[in-house]
Amino acid sequence: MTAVGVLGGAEERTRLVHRVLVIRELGIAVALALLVGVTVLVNPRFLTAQGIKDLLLGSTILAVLAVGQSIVVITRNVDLSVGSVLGLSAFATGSLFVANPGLPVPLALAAGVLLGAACGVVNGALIAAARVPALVVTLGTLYVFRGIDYTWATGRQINAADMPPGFLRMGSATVLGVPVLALFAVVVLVAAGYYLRTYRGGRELYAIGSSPPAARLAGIPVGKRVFAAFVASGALAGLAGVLYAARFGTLDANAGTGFELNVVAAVVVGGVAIFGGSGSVYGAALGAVLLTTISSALPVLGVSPFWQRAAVGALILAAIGLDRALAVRLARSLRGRNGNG
Amino acid sequence: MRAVAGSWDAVLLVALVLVVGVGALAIEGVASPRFWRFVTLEVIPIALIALPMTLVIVTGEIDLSVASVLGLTCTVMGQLWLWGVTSLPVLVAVALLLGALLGAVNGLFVTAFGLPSLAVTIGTLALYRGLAYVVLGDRAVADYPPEWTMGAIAPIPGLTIPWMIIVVAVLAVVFGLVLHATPIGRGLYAMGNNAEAARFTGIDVARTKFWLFVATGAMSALAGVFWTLRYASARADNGNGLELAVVAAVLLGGVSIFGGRGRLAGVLAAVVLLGILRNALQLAYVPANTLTIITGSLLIVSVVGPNVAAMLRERWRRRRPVTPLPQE
Amino acid sequence: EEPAAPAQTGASGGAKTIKEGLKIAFLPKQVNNPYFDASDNKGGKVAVAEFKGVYSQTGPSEASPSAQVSYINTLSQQGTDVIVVSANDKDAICGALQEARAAGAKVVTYDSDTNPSCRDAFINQASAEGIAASQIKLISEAVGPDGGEIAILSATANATNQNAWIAMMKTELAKPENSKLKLVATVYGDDDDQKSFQEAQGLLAKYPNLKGIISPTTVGVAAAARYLSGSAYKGKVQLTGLGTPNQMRAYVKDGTVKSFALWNPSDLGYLAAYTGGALASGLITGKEGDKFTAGKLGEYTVGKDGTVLLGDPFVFTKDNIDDFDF
Amino acid sequence: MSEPPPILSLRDVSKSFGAVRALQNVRLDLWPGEVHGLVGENGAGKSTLVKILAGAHQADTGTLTVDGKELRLTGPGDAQAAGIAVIYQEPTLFPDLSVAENIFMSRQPLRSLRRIDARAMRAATAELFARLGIQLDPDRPARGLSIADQQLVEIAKALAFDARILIMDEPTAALSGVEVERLFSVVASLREAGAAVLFISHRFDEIFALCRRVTVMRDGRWVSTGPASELTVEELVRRMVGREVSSLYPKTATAPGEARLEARLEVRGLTRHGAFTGVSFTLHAGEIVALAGLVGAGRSEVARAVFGVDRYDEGEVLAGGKPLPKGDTAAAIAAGLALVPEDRRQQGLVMELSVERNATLTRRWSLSRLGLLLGGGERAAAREWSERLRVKTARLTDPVSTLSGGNQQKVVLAKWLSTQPRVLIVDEPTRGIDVGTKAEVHRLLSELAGQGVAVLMISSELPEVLGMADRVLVMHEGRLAAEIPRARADEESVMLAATGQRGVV
Ligand SMILES: Nc1ncnc2c1ncn2[C@@H]1O[C@H](COP(=O)(O)OP(=O)(O)OP(=O)(O)O)[C@@H](O)[C@H]1O
Ligand SMILES: Nc1ncnc2c1ncn2[C@@H]1O[C@H](COP(=O)(O)OP(=O)(O)OP(=O)(O)O)[C@@H](O)[C@H]1O
Ligand SMILES: [Mg+2]
Ligand SMILES: [Mg+2]
Repeated sequence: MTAVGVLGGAEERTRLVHRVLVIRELGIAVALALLVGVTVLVNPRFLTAQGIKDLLLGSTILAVLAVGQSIVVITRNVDLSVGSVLGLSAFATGSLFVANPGLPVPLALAAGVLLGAACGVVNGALIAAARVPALVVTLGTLYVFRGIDYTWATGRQINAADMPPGFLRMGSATVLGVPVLALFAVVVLVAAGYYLRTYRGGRELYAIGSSPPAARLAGIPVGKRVFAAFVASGALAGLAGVLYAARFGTLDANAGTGFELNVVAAVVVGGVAIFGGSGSVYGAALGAVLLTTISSALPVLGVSPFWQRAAVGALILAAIGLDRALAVRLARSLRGRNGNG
Repeated sequence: MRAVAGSWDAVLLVALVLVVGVGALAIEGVASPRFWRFVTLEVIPIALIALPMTLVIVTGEIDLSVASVLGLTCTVMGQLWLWGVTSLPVLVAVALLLGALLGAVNGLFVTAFGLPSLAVTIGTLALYRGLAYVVLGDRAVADYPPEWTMGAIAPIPGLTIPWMIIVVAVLAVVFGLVLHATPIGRGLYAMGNNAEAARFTGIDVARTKFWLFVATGAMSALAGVFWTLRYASARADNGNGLELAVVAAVLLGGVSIFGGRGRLAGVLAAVVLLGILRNALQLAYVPANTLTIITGSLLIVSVVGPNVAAMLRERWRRRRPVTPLPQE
Repeated sequence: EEPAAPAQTGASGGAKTIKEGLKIAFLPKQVNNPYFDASDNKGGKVAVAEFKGVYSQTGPSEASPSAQVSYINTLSQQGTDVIVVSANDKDAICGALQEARAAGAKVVTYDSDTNPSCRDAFINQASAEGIAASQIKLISEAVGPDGGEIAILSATANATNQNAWIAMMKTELAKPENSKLKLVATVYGDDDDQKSFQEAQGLLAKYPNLKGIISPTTVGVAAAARYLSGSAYKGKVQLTGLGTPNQMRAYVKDGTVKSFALWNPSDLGYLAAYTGGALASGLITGKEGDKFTAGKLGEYTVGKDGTVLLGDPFVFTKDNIDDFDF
Repeated sequence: MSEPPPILSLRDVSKSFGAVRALQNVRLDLWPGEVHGLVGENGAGKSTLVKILAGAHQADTGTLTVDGKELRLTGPGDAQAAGIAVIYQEPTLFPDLSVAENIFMSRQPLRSLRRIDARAMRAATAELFARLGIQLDPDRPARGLSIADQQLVEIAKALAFDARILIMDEPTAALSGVEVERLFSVVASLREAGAAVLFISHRFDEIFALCRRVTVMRDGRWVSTGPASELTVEELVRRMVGREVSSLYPKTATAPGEARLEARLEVRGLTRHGAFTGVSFTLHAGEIVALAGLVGAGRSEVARAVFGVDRYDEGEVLAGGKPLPKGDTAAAIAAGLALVPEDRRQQGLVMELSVERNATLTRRWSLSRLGLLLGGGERAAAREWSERLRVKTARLTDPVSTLSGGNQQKVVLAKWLSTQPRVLIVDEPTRGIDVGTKAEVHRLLSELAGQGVAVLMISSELPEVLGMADRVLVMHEGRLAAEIPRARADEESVMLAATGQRGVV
């Protein structure tokens, strides 16, 4: 799933920018391959059908969040509230099932996504209308949404028994060995990726992130686009919440606490520029897979539990370092072209 | 924009006075000296870290690894204590050095390799916290001599406020002067707004930022020392999650997350405001969950407020006839 | 032991009943946690109502010692008579607790203790020996006579009670009758559902011959059960631990888990409340041998360093699980 | 004039920013098929007018009618919808996006399902570049383009959607002869096609060469509109400035003897791969040396390298005989160098900071007492210099972003002149500066030279080069192509060298 898949038309592949794009995601893909390879050498069971399934399942939720996050980051914003939104929507889904056990799964999905979108509306409205920095607003809503979640749940817990088996089966079922949840992620990913690359609206998001004032002068409805980006991110966080409920079965108000940093990490590791304007959702998704693989590979590798956290940190640094190295190479090749340009 | 920032300091101070006033009247206990003792004890570590963090954010960077630096220093001090290092000065010195070193690592990644500090410090956030677990694992070191704790939280003679607040005050003055009244400070604002122009003006952006990260590391370590002494317990999870509290305080203080704008006075006001509000509301039996919501809302107001105010001011100006401008 | 504050001395004479109107506050490791919801709001609250005290539950939303200290300070400022606390750190909150006691509050710890010197009494849900023994017994029954490799999925690396139990389990395993069981790993799920889930996953990937998992924490055992029931290892790898019936019901019924143990958390809170009441009324001082009656639970005796033992953990199986709802 | 009604007309437009009244009751008419000149001092309100026509600013009062219909522009989108294309004074590109996308943003050609047709877009871009004679890869990101290349892309952008009304705010400010020629031919063809063009420039030769009618503004007020044929430069200048302006280029040649005495700056075999190669020259006290060349010849990069902003790969730089460390701007400043960069918004100024802060940033150490900057030291210094250069600003505490382009340039000059440099490098020092100020700047430069300062002046404006320089160095594709003494320097010799047709040295 590198960017090669994205570039319609073979001739485009030769073009510098895209070539670099491909390399960027390749960088992460290679890192991922290495990690998996080493782990498998140490312990073949890591890649049994069960192992692969666990990997994909593990990455799904983070990947969905990462896609939403990168849509926002590309516009030179950030959404720190996704963890709380996820928690809220997950708990909401659970309570929905508790309230009316017969509820069909698609409805639950819709409900979760809508709730998430609503949270996105709050973020987007504040940021687009009041023209305030996203990091501050979403840091605020991170607390607010979580607080609402707490107040609502008041220590209640929703257990596997309270949810319809059909719904929980969705959490572990597979199609040709691919978990259903992972399919959700893939669909979201491809849709978002294709829109961002081949539709005006998508390109305008990049333009906004690359230079907000220029975007305004170019007649791009900056407010509207940024608003939309946040709604999208919220909706995806909502979806992630439902998936979370389906996968983990046990829900309390703490679901998704502290996710925000993982998601941002995944996006950055995935080569999406934290200051907007460049990067792709595919990279972000790869970043998510890489991070989850790290945290599930380390126990398998028998890394002492006390070393694992440190290892994650080190690997994040390594990944962004690699990404940077590639970016520098791009800059060089540009100056080269300039001399004769 | 500067005008707004300026008036924001005022707003915060007014809010502070209001909270204290209303609290003292409405909530039993806020007026009591113990309350202030507890509040200061709670505020000190956040204040210590917020000082350098303000400068870092003014330059357009951020350091999310501070809480992990705090945790790692706690555990290293603990390990040394286990190894029989019983001299407090030695422990403190080592802690500060370690903090500076950890900060330097952040600084190196950001300046030498030109990586975004947000990403780097998310990485070191995990790395340093992880190392803290490597050092102490599941153990906790708690057998520090009680008189250390007593010493750390001892009140100023005649008052209930712990003397550590004096240290904080002195450091605040130092950082305030650096930021607002020295050539370095001018440089910080310049590079926060436009790093390239700063370079063209002979400001060594990289080196300055590097030392800022070092300072942040050292101050976080200092906070770690205080933490160890106050709670007399070194554990790998000391100060978990403190980074968001600090960043929240700094932003509430009116510092622009994009850099180049903000004052230290505002930040200090914000730190104190948050501390008092939290404790006062706790006294008033407000549940933690509501506190969480209030904290978040405050943050949002802190950025939405000034902008709305500015917009309104603009409206108002539009309506009244413009006066000719004084020329030359 | 300092003398009871003046307020109590009057009553502490011959009074045999708990005073009315005592302010009794529960301070769990973290609010929003189902376990403490059961112990405090379903147990402690009832007890306090029985002896006509004033009940309240407060606490941080994240399980951190520093946050807990802040709440202890607040409680003592509010003139609370009894603080019933589950310690996030057995040392870090000591200072604050001492200040609170100096200000006249009685301190009862439950679920997770502090240094004995920092509180008046500790309500022990079950002795470390008791828990360790029953856990090992359950897993060896589940795994079967020819034993094999087992692992422990614990909570946070710093949890006082967890570490005490794990130590005890190791001594249990050292006994000849358990010689067939081999403990190959101890991992930490940080009482975080997803982390525990991944750790369980990691265990099975790493140890092909793993026969059983013990997870002496409600979060961990539920996560592990969920992973197993959804994986190829269901029924092949045994699981036991400390869990709540509501969380485990599904997995006991689908055969993932044969049996697991737990004391009744609401009984724990109930006993803690009565102990606090007795202390604050001067009926007991918390010294070894003190006797008092804890409502429906009957008579209890304070053991050494102020420990009150709730009783042996209760074992849930698919035959009895439906009789419980918490 | 007996013509169809104007395609665009403004009436009584006023606009104020805080206390600054940028425009007062300005009127303007544009007819199809005409190029209309707009001139005025720095801060006269030209760009503000442009921004109002572009919908970027909303006028406080006044009306805009297009095709006889009255319009309210709520944003740039509306203006574009009304067929108004704008080239802003300051380039507004998306650094991360490809040049092609910059040009066609939100107007990308589409294929089925409203998907972007990248191939068509690239083709169209190539075609545009051919028309303008730009050599750039359409897929190259805009980041790293020289200020001139950026300006060219801006022009292509405006041409891309064939507007009926084209507004150009100092499009030539950053361009040199060749590009200007091409731009003119393009504009001419547009005019033939019946478009209306509003052309803003501080270069009168361009105004007279291109415009049929000229509107003059002063201090935000409309002064006059009339046929260019009835105007002389002197007349134009008087209307603009409202006072007599002394002649331009006052520089008198320094007698070789004295000047050759002291070498202030020596550059030996300076090379930066991809930008310039083997550049060597010497600056002596009291002389002005011009560095001429076509856009993109590498002049600014040489300047940046000498000043220590960029690292270089080979060669060395000596100031006052002592070698300067590579890439150490502070050291360069300490050695008495000063660089007035070509891009004032990115490199010259910190736009969000006040005029005062910007003006004193270079002297923050010397102005401090005991390392502290308390008291009004900065204020005084800032006032002194902004008065000397007649910076037009309401308050010294206003963000420099609120100043007009030219006034911003003055602040940059103040910032560096106040350091009393021994070697002054100025890169396009009079870009976007009105005649009055231009004369002042030139006087300043020669005054400084007179006081013994060694001046290196990068300029794309031949008259300026020829008028001011004791010696002219000409660069061509990153190499020094010629060194021409004042005596032998003329249009022809310089252009030949610049286009690489004759290599002296
Ligand atoms: N955003 C703004 N806020 C405040 N004042 C402004 C703003 N933009 C322009 N001004 C003021 O309006 C006046 C006109 O500025 P404008 O840029 O239109 O001048 P100009 O004619 O384009 O000058 P130049 O030839 O130097 O570009 C100046 O005094 C300037 O300071
Ligand atoms: N910051 C940069 N990064 C990469 N390439 C650059 C940069 N600045 C300029 N260039 C390229 O280097 C070459 C030299 O640019 P430079 O600006 O030095 O030329 P110049 O002669 O000064 O032209 P100008 O008159 O525009 O200043 C040009 O091709 C330009 O596109
Ligand atoms: Mg202008
Ligand atoms: Mg140049």
